[in-house]
Order: sequence, then C-alpha cells, then structure tokens
Amino acid sequence: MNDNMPSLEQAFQQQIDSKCKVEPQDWMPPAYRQSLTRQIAQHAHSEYVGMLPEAAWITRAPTLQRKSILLAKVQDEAGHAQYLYAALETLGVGREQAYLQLLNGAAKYLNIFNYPAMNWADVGMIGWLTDGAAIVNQVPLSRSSYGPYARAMIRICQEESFHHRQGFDLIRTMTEGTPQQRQMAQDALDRWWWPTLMVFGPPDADSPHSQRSMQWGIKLFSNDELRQKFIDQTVPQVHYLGLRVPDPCLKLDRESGHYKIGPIDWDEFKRSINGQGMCNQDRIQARNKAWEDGSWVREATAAYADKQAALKTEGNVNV
Amino acid sequence: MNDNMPSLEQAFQQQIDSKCKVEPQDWMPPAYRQSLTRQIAQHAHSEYVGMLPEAAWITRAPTLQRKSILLAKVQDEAGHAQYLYAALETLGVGREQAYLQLLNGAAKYLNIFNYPAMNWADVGMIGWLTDGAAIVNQVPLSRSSYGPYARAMIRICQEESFHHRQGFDLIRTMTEGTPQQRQMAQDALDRWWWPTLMVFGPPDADSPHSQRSMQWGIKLFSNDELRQKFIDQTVPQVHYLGLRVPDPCLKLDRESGHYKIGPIDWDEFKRSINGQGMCNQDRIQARNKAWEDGSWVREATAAYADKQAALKTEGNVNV
Amino acid sequence: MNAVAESNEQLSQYLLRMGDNCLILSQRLCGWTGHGPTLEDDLALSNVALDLLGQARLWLDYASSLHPTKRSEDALAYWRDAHEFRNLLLLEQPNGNFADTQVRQFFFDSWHFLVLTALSNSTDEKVAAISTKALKEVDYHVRRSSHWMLRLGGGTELSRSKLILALEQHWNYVGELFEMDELEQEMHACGIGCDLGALHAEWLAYVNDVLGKVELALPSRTPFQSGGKRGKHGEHLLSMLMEMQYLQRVHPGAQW
Amino acid sequence: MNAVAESNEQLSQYLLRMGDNCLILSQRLCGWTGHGPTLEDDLALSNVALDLLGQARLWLDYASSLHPTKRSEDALAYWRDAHEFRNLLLLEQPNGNFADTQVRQFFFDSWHFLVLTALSNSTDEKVAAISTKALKEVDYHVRRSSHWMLRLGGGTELSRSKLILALEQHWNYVGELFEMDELEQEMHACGIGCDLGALHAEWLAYVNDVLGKVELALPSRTPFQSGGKRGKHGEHLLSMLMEMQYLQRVHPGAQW
Repeated sequence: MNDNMPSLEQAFQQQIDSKCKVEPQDWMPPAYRQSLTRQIAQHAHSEYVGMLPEAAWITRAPTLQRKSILLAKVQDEAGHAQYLYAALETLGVGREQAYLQLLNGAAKYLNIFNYPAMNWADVGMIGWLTDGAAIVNQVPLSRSSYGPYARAMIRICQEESFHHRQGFDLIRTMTEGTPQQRQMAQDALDRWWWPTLMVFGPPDADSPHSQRSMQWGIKLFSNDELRQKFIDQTVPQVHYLGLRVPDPCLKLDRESGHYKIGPIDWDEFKRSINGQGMCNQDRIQARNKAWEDGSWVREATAAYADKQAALKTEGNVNV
Repeated sequence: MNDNMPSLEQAFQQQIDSKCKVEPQDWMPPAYRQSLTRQIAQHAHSEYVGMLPEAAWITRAPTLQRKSILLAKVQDEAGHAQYLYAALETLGVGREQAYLQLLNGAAKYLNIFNYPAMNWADVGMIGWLTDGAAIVNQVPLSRSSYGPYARAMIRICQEESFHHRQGFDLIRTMTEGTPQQRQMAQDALDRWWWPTLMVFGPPDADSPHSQRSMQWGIKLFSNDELRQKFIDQTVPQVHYLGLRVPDPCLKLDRESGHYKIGPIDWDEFKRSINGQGMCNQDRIQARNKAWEDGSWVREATAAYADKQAALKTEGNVNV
Repeated sequence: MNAVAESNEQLSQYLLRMGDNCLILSQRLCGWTGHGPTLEDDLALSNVALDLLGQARLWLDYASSLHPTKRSEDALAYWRDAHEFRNLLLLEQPNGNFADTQVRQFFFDSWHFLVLTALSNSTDEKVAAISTKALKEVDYHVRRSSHWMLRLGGGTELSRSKLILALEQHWNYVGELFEMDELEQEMHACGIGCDLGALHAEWLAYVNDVLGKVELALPSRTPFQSGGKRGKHGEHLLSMLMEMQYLQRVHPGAQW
Repeated sequence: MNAVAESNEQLSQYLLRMGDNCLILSQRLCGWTGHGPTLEDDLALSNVALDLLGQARLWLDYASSLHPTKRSEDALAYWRDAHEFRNLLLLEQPNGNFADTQVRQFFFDSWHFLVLTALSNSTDEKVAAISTKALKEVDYHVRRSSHWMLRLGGGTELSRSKLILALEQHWNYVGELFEMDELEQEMHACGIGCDLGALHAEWLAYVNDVLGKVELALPSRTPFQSGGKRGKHGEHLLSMLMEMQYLQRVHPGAQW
C-alpha cells in the first residue's frame, strides 16, 4: 500500500496540472485536505463574523433604499457562509464542528472584521474596499483545484462584485454631499485603507504555506501580487472621488505602472490576528451570545423533528 | 379583653382628634393599620416604579445641566421609596414582602406611571404636573396621624417642590424655544393633563374608603377638593406659558373663582388601573427584570455578610 | 379642502397604516440579522424583513404621491415623529426572545394574509396591485411563522413554556388588528379598504387550528391594547425611531 | 500658533481626557438608574454617576474656557464625534452584568484616586482645585467598588465566577491607564500633569491587595487595548453617543 502512495500523489498532481477539478470522492493528500479545510473554514467564518459590523448599521441606514441594499447584502454574506460551510462538509468537517472552533477562539477569520464600523461611510468602505479586496483574492479561487470550493467561489464572486459597486456608489454619494459627509468618508477611508491592504496576508517572504498551496492550485497568485493588483485598481478610484489615500509615501511608479505604497505596520496585523484587535472580543462574544441564546430553539427544532419522524413511522406501521 | 376594645378605639380616636401622632408602638385599630399599610405601600411602589419613565431620559438629556438635575431627581425618588418602605416596616410589613406584591401584580402604584414618556418635554410634565399633583396630595399628608408617615412626607414634600419648579423651568425653556420645542411641550401637555387630574383618585361620590380615612386623619381633604386645588393652581401656569389646556370645556367660574373642567374619562382610568394601560406590562417587567438580574448580587451580599459575621465570632472566640 | 383632496388625504392615511406596519416590523426584524439561532433562521428572518421593507416602500411611495407636496418615502419614514406613525402596537413590541418574535410574526402574518387577500380585490387599482404582489410573499411568511408555532409548541418543554408566555404577552395587542374605526369604515364603504371585523372569525379559526395542533389555545381574555393606528404609541417605538432616524435628522437635506 | 495658544491647546487636550473619562463613565452608570439589584445599590450607582458628571462638567468647563472660541461644556459633550473623545477605552465598555460594572469601576476608581491625588499638587491652580474637590468623592467611590470585589469574590460561587470573568474581560483595557504619551509627558514636565507610569506600582499593589483578600489575582497577560486617549474608540462608544447627543443634534441651536 505504501508503494502506491507516490503514484497516488503523482496522479493527484497530474489531475491538478491538467486543470481537472478534485472532487470530494477523489483521493487527496492529507496535507492538501488539511490546507483546504483551514482555508475554507477561515473563509466561511469570515463571512459569518463579517455580517456583524455591517448588520449593526441596517437599523440606522439613512434611506429605505440603502437599508434595503444593506439588508440584502448582509443576507448574501449569510448565504456565502452557507455555501462555504457546505463546501467544508464535503471535506468531512461538519458545520457545528467548525463553528465551535470559531466560538472557542481556535479558528481564525479575516482580521479586518475586528475593526469597528464607526460611521455610515464605513458601510461603504466595507463594500468598496473589503469586498473589492475579496474579489481580487477570490476571482482566482473560482479556478481553485477543489471543485466544491471553486463552484462556491463563482457564485460568491458574482455577488461580491455587486457589493463592491454598491459600496463605491454609497461613498460616491457621500463625497458629493455635505462637508460633513465628505469628512465621514475620508475618516472611514483613513481607518479602512491599511487594514484592507493587510487582507492579502503577510508579504510573500513571510508566507510559509504559499509555495505548496500554489503548486496544489489552492492558491493561484502570491499575496503581494494580489495586494498590488488591488492597489493599482483602487488608488485611481480614491482619486476620482477626491479622497486622500492615508499614505504619505504613496506614488505612481511610472516605469512599472504600479503604485508604490509605504510600509505596512505588520506588528499591528499580528497583534490583531492574535486577538488584540479593537473588536475581537466583541465579535466572538456576539457569536457566542447568538449561539447560546439560540440553543433552546435548535433543541426545540430537533425535538419536534424527532417527534414528527416517530409519528410518521408509527403512521406507516398502522396503515 | 373584648371589653377593652371600645375604649381602646375611643382612646385612639381621641389621640387622633387631639393631633397627637400615632407611633409604631401604639395600639391601633386593625382597619387603621390595614388602610395605612395599603396607602403607604402604594405610595412607596409609586416612587419606585415612577423612577422608570424618567430614568430612560437621563441618558438622553439635552444638556449636562439638565442631565444632572434629572439624575438627582430620579435619585430623590429612590430615596423617597426608601423612606416609605421604612415607614411601612414600622407597620410590620417588610420591604421584600411588599416588593414581591408589586412584582406579582398584586400591589398597586399610581396609575400615571403607566403612561409612556415620549419626548423630552414629558420629563418636564412629570415634574411640573405629576409632582405638582403629588405636592397638593401630600402636603396635607405631612400632617397625617401616623408619625412615621407624616415625617417621611415632610422630607418628601420639600424635595417634590424642588422637582415641581425644575419641571416648570424645563417646560418654560421649551416654550420659549423653537417651534418644534413648543410643539413638543404642547404634545406632552396634551398627553399628561388628564392622567394627572386622575391622580387625585375617583370622584368623592365613588370613593368608598374616604370617609373613614378622613376620620382617622390618614386623609385630610377629599379627592375632588384636592383636584380642584391643583387645577386652580395649574391652569394659570399653563396660560402663562402660552400653552393650551386640552379641555374644550375648561372655563373660569367667576362666582366661585374656580376653574371648571370637562368630564374626566373614568373608564380609561379604570382600564389602566386594571392593568390595561399602555405601559403596565413594561413597568412590571422592568421591575421584575431588575429583581431577577440582581438576585445573584443580593445572594452574594448576604453570603459575604454571613461569612464575615462567622469570622468575627470565630475571631472573638479565638482571641 | 375639496372632495378630491379630502379623499386623497383619507386614502393616504390608510396607506400609511399598511406601510407603517411593514416598515416597523421590518425594522424590528433587522435586529435579528446576524444574531439568529442558526444561519438558516437568520436568513429566513432577514428575508421576511426584506420583503416587508419592500412592501413598506410601495405603500409609502403611494401614500407620498397623494400628498399635496409629494413627500418622498424617506420623508415619511424618517421625518415623522412617533405620534405620526400609524402602525399596530403589536409590531413595535421589542424582539424579546425567539418565541416572542415568532408569536408577534404569527399573529401579524395570519392577519396580514387575510387583509391582503381582501385588498387584492380593492377598487383602487394600485392598492389591489400592491396587495397582490405582497400576498405572494406573505403566503410564505405565514407558513413559516405557523410552522414555528408547531416547532416551539411541540418541541421541548422549555420551548413550549416560552411560547406560552409569548402568546400571553402579545395577545393584548391583537384587538387592535380587527378594530374598524371611522377611516377603516370609510375605506371599506368606498370599496378601497376591507372589513377588518369580518376577518376576525376566519383569523381566529386559522390561529386556533395551528395552535390546536400542538394543543395550545389563545388566552381567553379580551385583548385590550389599542391606539397605534391613531398614533398612540409606547416608549419602544420611540427608541426604535431614534436609532432609525438618526442620520437623516442629524444631517437634514443631505443625500445618501 | 503662538506659545500661549499652543500650551492652552495642550492643556485643553489634557483636560478633555480627564473630563471625558468622567462623562463617559457617568453616562454608562446612568444606565443602571432604576435597574439596580436593590434600591440601595441603585442609589449608590446613581450617586457615583452624579459625582462623575459633576467632575466632568468642571473639567470640560475649564477645557472650553481655554478654547479660542470658548465652546461651552455642552458643545464639548454633545457636538464632538466619537473620534474626538479622549476617554479611556475601559470606560466606554458596556455595563454588562453587575460584576462587569463593578470591575470597570474598581479598575478606574483605584486609578482615578491616585491620579487625582497627584494632580491635587498640580502647578495649575485650577487643575489642583478640581482634583482636590473630586478626590473627596472618589475616595468614597474606590472604597465602594473595592468592597464589591470582596462581596462578589467572597460571596457565592456564582458571584465569584462572574467576578473572575469580568476581571478577565476588563483587564485588556487597563494598559492604557498607565501609558505616557507625548501629551502626558509634556504635561508632567511642566508640572501640570502627573506621571502615570509612576503610579502603576502603587495601583498594582492596591488592586492586588484587595483581590488578594478574597484569593483572587489579576490575569497575568499584558493588557493590550489602547487608543481611547488618542480618539480610537470602539463601536460601543458610538451607540452611546448616538443616544446621548440625539436631542442636541436634531435641534441645533435650541436652548434646553
């Protein structure tokens, strides 16, 4: 059996290289499964936790139209979490199992959701910047080697690009509004800019798993490549809106055509990833509270379903 | 012993008639004790429940000065509740015993606190009108035949007249303000006027206990007398403020010098008294919630006190 | 006021009642978004919130078109004070626990369904059209909240006891749903509105039927709370509006 | 900016820190009024709230007098946005349960007492006077919240476990209390302010002593949350300010 291993792995790599999707029933190297599980779980949790900062603004949305858009958006995020937890289940990790790891703090989610949403423009920034970053990250993932993940990504990316445009539109409206609105937009940009750039993860030099993930087709571009893509696409939009990128070092490199940015404060990133961000505690508490408050409802649902199933069986026997 | 009863009662009535206060250790007719207990308990509960509609506005007060005044005012009400529960204890009814009757809905409190406080002017109306009515009701009670109650009333009335002036000042400031502020004041007056008139209780003709209570010096003026006194004192203040009394029938009777009002909707009064007011459920729920949420704190306090007492005894024995 | 203006004003008031019901309940339900017992429940509650918000906009938009100054839906939603809202008191009650929310929903959905069924035959074409559209959504709402009565009532002892308490507490607000005041009578007489009183028996039969399946019954006392349709609201509406209207009111005239 | 204006601006920023601490914590405590475990606890918490509100007004009044346009205390309290507030993050944390509230209070009171003691020797007469006045009140506050540590820690198992959890959760915010940034250093150097870092040992000794009496200890990790003094706040402050500032902001220019 051991003799088969190298050839199984070779066959697997061939499957990847020939762009033939890996499906749940296929053999896969344990490390591939493990990497993928971690990645999908983190992605699912990010959608689920990511609902929180925006959800708090649904009840405060300044027009019914915006309220409706935001409500639908947060709903989409719940839907994304559903797809992703389902994709995770195809790898043998149940939703509750994954979820409990989130609740006890063992599992990670995107660090950006540990920043507070402090004004209405933050809702726009989350759509425009955060979802913009997500698209840059995820469009390649819709070509991921793992079938269920790739298919989930296709649906998710379609919706994210919608959110991205809506976020931009929200900010545009504010920048065209009163001086206070403009100031709110700038304030929000100042707070969201750097955390968004960190969404792409540590610099390639410090990203240990990247190489193998790329070989396996789980990751298709490096962190720095994706970050640069996002910057190049977003800076002109910031300028178009008449806002100021909060980076005194930012400049366009005429030769390469890329925007060069100042140094990213990776220490802050690490602090925040390690639970020391402004809202880590609140986010996990909110998730735990919803879970605990809902336990009697889940139990009731299960008990009712059991009784109904029993009745059905009984009925069948009697008839 | 039975033979003594009539003479005890005669002596008691003489004591009352000669304005000599009844004190806790004195003999008193069971019915006197019962009436007084009901009256003081209702009064204590009214202070305690009455904190709620105003307390909700402390965090919303529009200036720090007003916030400070309102906070101190609600504190005074807590203090009044303390005095009154203490007076009740002198009649052999423990605070917790009385309190549990409030929580389970058996005990009554002033119905006016079952109306919602819907805008900042309501805070003023509660001070100006409700506390104004309380003063009219309570100044005579500071001459109540029962010593502890009379003495509590003296302190309470002093503070209430403070609140009354502060409430009037709040409303005056609003009537001198913007059109919206003026409108808020009128809206609040429209809602609080009639409920305040009902504070004095049903018309004398329908007030069964009154006669005996007056004989016993628990009650010193009739409901209608007190109501009229309040109306005569308040209507000119309303006019002074340029507000409108929400009573199309209101007119000054030149002959008697009294203001005559239109008919009071006693059906609404009865509905509300019987638990059907807008906020009855909320008020009792709020009180129950505070009581339940606080139970572990009270238990901790008691347990700690027990342990300390035990330690002290032990210490004394050892030393 | 001439006859057209007066009848427009009446219709507009009637539309506000329909619209405010949807708006206020939707706003309440938004409080669950992100906090439901499961992702699926979260989505389901948000769905209902979104449906109701859409319906609210249709009603308010129509109401505002009848107003002499053509106020926008946002002017109606954000610039009226509590006493100008016309929603049923039931709908402004706080979310409470999940049973409270579902009971509020069940009482309302089952009523809403009957009302919209009747109004889809309204002589006012727009009222009929909005009702017909809304009915498809509400058909789903009422199934869903009815199902929750079964699940909670027939689930565990704990869920059953919470459901019973929720039925008790929300029952007080049900009377208002079937009250026919002057405006309702006027609207019914001219064929635009419906006879709420006439729906009571059918509503009662439906609600009793659902609750009966898990051997529960409605409280026997007469529900007594009323006033929302005439603008007499409680403190809960106030704090809800303070949050909802904050941005609009702090930035008057701003575009969002 | 000339030298006087600059030093006024710095002092004003320093005063805002003191004032905002009192204002924000007072506003939080107001949430307990009417809802305490007993009438006496209710009164005690309201008392502390009232004391802190009074202190806030003294600090803010002084701060506003230094401002070129002489903004009023109300302008400072009601018209600054969240990022302009300078309170410690600890103080904007929600009330939570009674243990949470008392731990927040205990950490603050014990620090506040030491700071005011130091500031009562400030070279700025007004700072010294306000501190001396406040100190009398805070002396009572710190006794009271210390006593609650004993009662909750030495009460029942339940109260002890709640207290431990509250200590855990609020500990993260303590680091900021002793941080000396540029402004603090400047103020200390000129004799107006105090050296927060130098107070740390005494604070730690006091807090450990109190908790030690009921065999409790502070968490061992380094507290990491910081930013409030520089205007970096969390979402909790925002919703608090929305409620607090509502009336002022919706009615700009009105007198109350």
